[in-house]
Amino acid sequence: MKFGILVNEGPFTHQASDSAYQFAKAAIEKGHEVLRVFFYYDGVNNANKLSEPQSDDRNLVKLWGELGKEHNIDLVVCIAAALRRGIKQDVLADGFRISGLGQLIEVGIAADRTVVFGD
Amino acid sequence: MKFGILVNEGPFTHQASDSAYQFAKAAIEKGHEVLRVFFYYDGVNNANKLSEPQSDDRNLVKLWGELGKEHNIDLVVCIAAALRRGIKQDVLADGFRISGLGQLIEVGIAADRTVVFGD
Amino acid sequence: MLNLVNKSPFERLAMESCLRVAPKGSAIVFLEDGVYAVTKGTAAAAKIQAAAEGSAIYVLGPDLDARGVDRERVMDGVTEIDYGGFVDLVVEHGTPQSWL
Amino acid sequence: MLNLVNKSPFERLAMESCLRVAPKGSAIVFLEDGVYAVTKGTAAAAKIQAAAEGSAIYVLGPDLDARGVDRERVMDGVTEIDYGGFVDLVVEHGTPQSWL
Amino acid sequence: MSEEVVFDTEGVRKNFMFLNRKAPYGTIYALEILEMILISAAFEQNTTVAFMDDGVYQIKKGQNTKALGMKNFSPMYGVVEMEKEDAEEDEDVEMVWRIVVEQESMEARGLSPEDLVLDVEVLPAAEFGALMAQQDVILGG
Amino acid sequence: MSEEVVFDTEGVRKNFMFLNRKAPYGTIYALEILEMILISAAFEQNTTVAFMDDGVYQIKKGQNTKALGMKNFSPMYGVVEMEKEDAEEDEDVEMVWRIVVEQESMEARGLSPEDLVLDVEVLPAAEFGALMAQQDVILGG
Repeated sequence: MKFGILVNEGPFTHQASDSAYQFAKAAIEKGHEVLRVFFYYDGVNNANKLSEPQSDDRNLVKLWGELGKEHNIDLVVCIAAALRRGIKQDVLADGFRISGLGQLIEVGIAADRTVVFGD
Repeated sequence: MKFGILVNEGPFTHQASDSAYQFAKAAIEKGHEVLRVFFYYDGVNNANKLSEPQSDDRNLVKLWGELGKEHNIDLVVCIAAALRRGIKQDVLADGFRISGLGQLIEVGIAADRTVVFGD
Repeated sequence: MLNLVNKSPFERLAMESCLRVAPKGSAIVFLEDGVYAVTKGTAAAAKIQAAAEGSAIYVLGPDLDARGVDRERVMDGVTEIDYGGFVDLVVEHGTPQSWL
Repeated sequence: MLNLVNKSPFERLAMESCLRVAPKGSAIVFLEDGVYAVTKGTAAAAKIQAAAEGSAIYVLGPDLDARGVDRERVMDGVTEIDYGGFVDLVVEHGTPQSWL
Repeated sequence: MSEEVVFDTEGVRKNFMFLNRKAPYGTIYALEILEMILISAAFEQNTTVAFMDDGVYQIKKGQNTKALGMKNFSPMYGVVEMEKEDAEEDEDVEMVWRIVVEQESMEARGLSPEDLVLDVEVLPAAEFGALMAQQDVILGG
Repeated sequence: MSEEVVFDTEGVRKNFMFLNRKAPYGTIYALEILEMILISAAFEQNTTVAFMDDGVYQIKKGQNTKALGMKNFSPMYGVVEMEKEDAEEDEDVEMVWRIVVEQESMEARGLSPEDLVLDVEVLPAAEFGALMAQQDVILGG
C-alpha cells in the first residue's frame, strides 16, 4: 500500500515526530511504500539542520533525512508554516525540500492511507 | 516590583509568548521592572531571527528584541533547550543571548515575582 | 497564591486540578483559551459557579474580545481585567501558579 | 475508520470525543500518553471497559514499555501491538482519525 | 534541496474532511487548518469542513483581536463559504462541499447556529461520526 | 549576542517548587524540568520537587524506552534523591529539600508509593495546596 504521513509537531517537545518515524519505518519493513512525509505546523522544525541533541539521545532531523534518502521518501516542509517559524533554505537539513500546502493535498489523493501524527 | 518571566512555548503555535509579551509590556507601563525573560522548552524558538510571519501578523521575535532593548530586559535563551532545537548563534536574533539554566534560577531568586507562560 | 488557568475546561482538566488543590479562597485568573470557563450556559458552568463561592474569579478582557465572547454571556460575579489589572493581581496576591 | 488516541484520559478529553462520535464498533488504538487509558484500577477504567464492549481496543507495546506499565496492569480484552501491527491495522481498517 | 516529486492524481476524487477541534488564538491550529482548506480547493475534491469540540469556537461571531495584536482570521471563513458556493454552482464538476458542526459540542458550549459566522449543517454525534467514517482522508491538528 | 547580566542573590534563600504535572515521553516537559532541578541544586535554595496529575507517572518504576529510541531519563531521578540527601547532611547550610506526591493524583492512577522510583512524601490535596501557597517561585511546564 501507499502511505502519506503528516507530522504536526517539532522534534523532542512532543512524541509525534518519533511515532511518525517509527510508523514509517515499520510500514517500509512490511513492504509498503511511504510516498511523502509532510511537515506542517511546528513539524517544520524537524528539518532544522542546526538541531544538536545530547549524545545519548536520538537525532530526529538526521533520522528522517536518512530514512528519506534510503527509501526514496519525499520529505516536504510547508513553506507558509516554515516562514513563520524561521525554517529557511539556510538551515534546511539534507533530504528535505520546502514546498506548498498543495503537496499535502496531493499526497492525500495519491496515497491509499494518510496518517496524522500530532499533539 | 521586580519581575522574572519564563516563556515555555515558541511563537505562533501557542499564545504563551504573546501573553508573556503583553504582560511584560503592561508591567513596565505600571512602573515595574522586568529583570529577565528566560526562554525554555520550545520557547527558545522566540529567538530565531529567520522567523518571517505574514505581513498582516505580529512578529514576536522582533517585538521581544525591541522591548528588551528599550527597557533593558535581559533576554536569555536556554542553551540546552536551544541546542536540541537548533537555535544557535547563527540564527540568534538581536537582543537575545544564549546561556545556562542557572540564569532562570538566578532571576527566580532576584525577582519579587516569577511568572510562567506556557501550554 | 494566584492561580492562572489558560486551558479550555472542555479540552483539558487543568481547571479541575486547580480547584482540587488550590487553598480555598485563592484567586483565579482565566486567560487565553481558559476564558471559555466563565461563559454562561455551558456544560462546565455549574463547576465554576461552585468554585466562585469564596474565590475571586477574574477574566482577561482582551482574550474574551479575541474569541468574540459577548459580555452578557460572562457569568455574574466574574471581574474583567486587562493586562495592567493582571499585573496588579500578581503584585497583590504573591506567587503565581500557571496550571499548564 | 481507525481511531488513534494519543492523549492521557487524565489530562485531556480527546478520548471522550472519540467515544461520543466514532461509530459503534470502531477500533481504537491507544498510543503515546494514551496508553494510560487501558491500565487497570484507575479513575478512567470504567469508561474504557464500557467502550471496549463492541469495540476492538489496541495498545502500542513500545509505549507501554517506555512508561513502565507492567503487563498484568493492562485491562483484559486489550490487544497489544507493535509498530508493525499498527501499520497492519491502518491497512485493514481504512482511514485513520487521530484524536489530537 | 531535494528535487520536486509529482504524483499522478488526474481524475481522482476523494472525500477529504478538515476536522477542527481546537479553539482559536490559544493555539495556531485553527488558522493553519484554514490555510490548508483554502489551498485544497484547487484540487476539486469532495470536501467536508467539520467543527467539533472547541473547534466550534473558531466560527463564533464577533472576534476582535486588536488588543492582542494577533491576526484575526475570522473573516477568512467567508472564503470557505464562497468555495462551497462555487462548488455547488459548477455544473462541470461533480464535487460536494459541506460545512458541518457536531450538535453536542455546540450545545455543551451554550452556542446556537445564530452565533456562528458560517451557515452550517448541525449534525448529532452519531451522524457526524457516520460522516467521518465515509472519508478517505481526515486532516486536523 | 547581548552582554551577560548578573543579579545579586548573595545570602537570599527562597522556597522553590518544581511542579511536575505531565506524563513522561509523550512530551518533553518531564525531562526538561528534571534538567532544571539538577541545575538549581547549586543555588542552595529550599526545594520542593512535586508530582501531581500525570506528573506522578514520571517516577513510575520499570521505564524502558529501548524500542522507542528515546532517552530513558528515569535513572536521573536518583540524582534528585542524592541532592536531597546532601542537603539534609550539610550542617553548614539551612536548606530544606522535599519530594512530594499529591495523594489523589496517585490513587486516581491506581498507583502506590511502591510503584515509584523515589522515596516520596504523599500529601492529600489540601496539604499539597497549602505547601504550594508557601512557595516563592513555582516552576513547571
